[in-house]
Amino acid sequence: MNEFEIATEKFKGPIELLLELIESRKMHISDVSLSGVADKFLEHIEKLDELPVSDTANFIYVASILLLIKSKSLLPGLELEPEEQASIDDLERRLAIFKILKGQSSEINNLFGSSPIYSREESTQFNIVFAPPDRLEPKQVLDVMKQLLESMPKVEILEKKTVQKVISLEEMIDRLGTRMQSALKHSFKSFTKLEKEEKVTVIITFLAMLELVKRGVIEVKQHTRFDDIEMEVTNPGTPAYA
Amino acid sequence: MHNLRKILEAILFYKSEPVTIAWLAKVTKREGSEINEALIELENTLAQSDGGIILVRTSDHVQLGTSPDAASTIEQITKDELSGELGKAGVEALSIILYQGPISRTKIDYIRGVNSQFTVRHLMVRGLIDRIPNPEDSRSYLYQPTIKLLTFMGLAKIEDLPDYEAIRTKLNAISIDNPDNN
Amino acid sequence: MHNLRKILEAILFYKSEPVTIAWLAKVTKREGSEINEALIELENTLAQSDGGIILVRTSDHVQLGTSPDAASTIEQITKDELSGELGKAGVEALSIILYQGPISRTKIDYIRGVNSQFTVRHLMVRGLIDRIPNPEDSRSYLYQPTIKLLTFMGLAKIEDLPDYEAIRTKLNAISIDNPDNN
Repeated sequence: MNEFEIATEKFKGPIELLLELIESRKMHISDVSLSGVADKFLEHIEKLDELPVSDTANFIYVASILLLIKSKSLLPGLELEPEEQASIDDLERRLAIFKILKGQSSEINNLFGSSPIYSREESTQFNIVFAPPDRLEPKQVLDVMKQLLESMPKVEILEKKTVQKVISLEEMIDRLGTRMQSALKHSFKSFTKLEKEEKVTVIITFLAMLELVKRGVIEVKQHTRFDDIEMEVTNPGTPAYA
Repeated sequence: MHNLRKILEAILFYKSEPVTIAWLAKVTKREGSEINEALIELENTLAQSDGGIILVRTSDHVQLGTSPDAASTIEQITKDELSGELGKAGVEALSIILYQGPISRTKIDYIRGVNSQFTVRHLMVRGLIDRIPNPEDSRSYLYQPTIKLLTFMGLAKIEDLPDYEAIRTKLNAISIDNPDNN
Repeated sequence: MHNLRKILEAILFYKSEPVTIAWLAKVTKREGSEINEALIELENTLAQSDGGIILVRTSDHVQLGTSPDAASTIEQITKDELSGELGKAGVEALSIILYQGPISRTKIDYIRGVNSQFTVRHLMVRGLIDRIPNPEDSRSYLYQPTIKLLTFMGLAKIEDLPDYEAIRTKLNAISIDNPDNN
């Protein structure tokens, strides 16, 4: 993906991507379908190397909600905070809105330019009278020009601001796996603390953990609902996952 | 009253660009409400005579244009060209602005899940949308379709969009319990 | 037949100059006699609706025009257009043209972030700018300040504008990466 493509938004946004994943499975928007496509969604993010910073945040945000949904389905003991539930509802609502509007897009595209209403042709004959405003000072023109230059959007097109990908998913799975081998028990909180508490890291850590749970490499325990989540290697003899 | 309808038609013919109701009120020295009434009258007269000229309206602008029925003929004699494709992002943003406008960029971003700064700016530069101050937040704007956009789509008014009311009702039903997403 | 009346009205509305019956026959692929009949029909419809638009005929040319009843209002509008302030849009477009002219409208639009079609036209009508053919695109124009404007502003030459070189360099650096491709 080159810079120009980023600038012109040729990639799919997180909502669109998510909707497509759900629809490709012929499912409705629900916790179940969202949980089901979480892995695919995260896989897709992994492939996006260079995104504008602002959009990365959007992807990560959606990813974090998917993780919530998925963890809820994997860890039945996990009770969601009201805000967490609200953000899940919100995501479902965004998907529903996007689905409706996206559905209209093709109609709009078809209408555009198909049988336009024309304004009157611009006359080539100008009856020109020199009619200046009361005053126009060079200084005024300069100020306006400076302001215009100032308000030009700071071109993200040219700056190759990409996410500093805090840590890649694969790396994290590796590291988690290795760590599980050396220390039998590891709490999620302490683990993420070790890895610098950046939001992205926490999410990706969590994701990686769930991935490992899925693959049966580790087992996750949460004693009470506000407790740390404990991770344990199910089979200490298993070589580090690579 | 009839006379005002006549004067307005002449002015709109003469100006041949979108003008505001407020401007029409000023140049005719009438009230905005009178202008609105006379414009409805004009709209009806034009519809009745089923001629080649129609009235195109947005919430605040009005203009005369050719009937979409004549589009293929005019296309042969015009040098104007519809500039360029809209692109995927452009269509998406337009769809949101058409069915949900006037709408803030924050909300467009929220629905699309991506930053729409460049897309929105590009649509503005092409004159397909314009912006008005956001009554709820003086630092931001609300974006809405222009007459130019409607005319490109062959629509005399926004309500002529396919399924306009149905879609708006559906969308309102979804966002109704969602106060904090603007 | 009715349909031809409609098409002719649209064509005449669109064209801002008188056209011949023969030309109308050619673009509608009809006989001159049919055109004549439809024009009579159009004339009647316009008279019936008693609106602001009338059909004006000379021996072999035909054109739409505004009703004499609106003449004084339109005259006033024309006068108003030529006096008064330029408005924010006008000053912005003019500043860009002063510093960067000859410049295409696309680039003016791009720098301002909004469409300047009507603003630029207004500046031309007031004699503040004029246009030359765009050497890179025969369908478009480049806009530049008029000598009269420079004199009015007390500038002997364009380079006397404050920070002329510095601003120009900055403006030159702004390139429009195929904005229609979005």
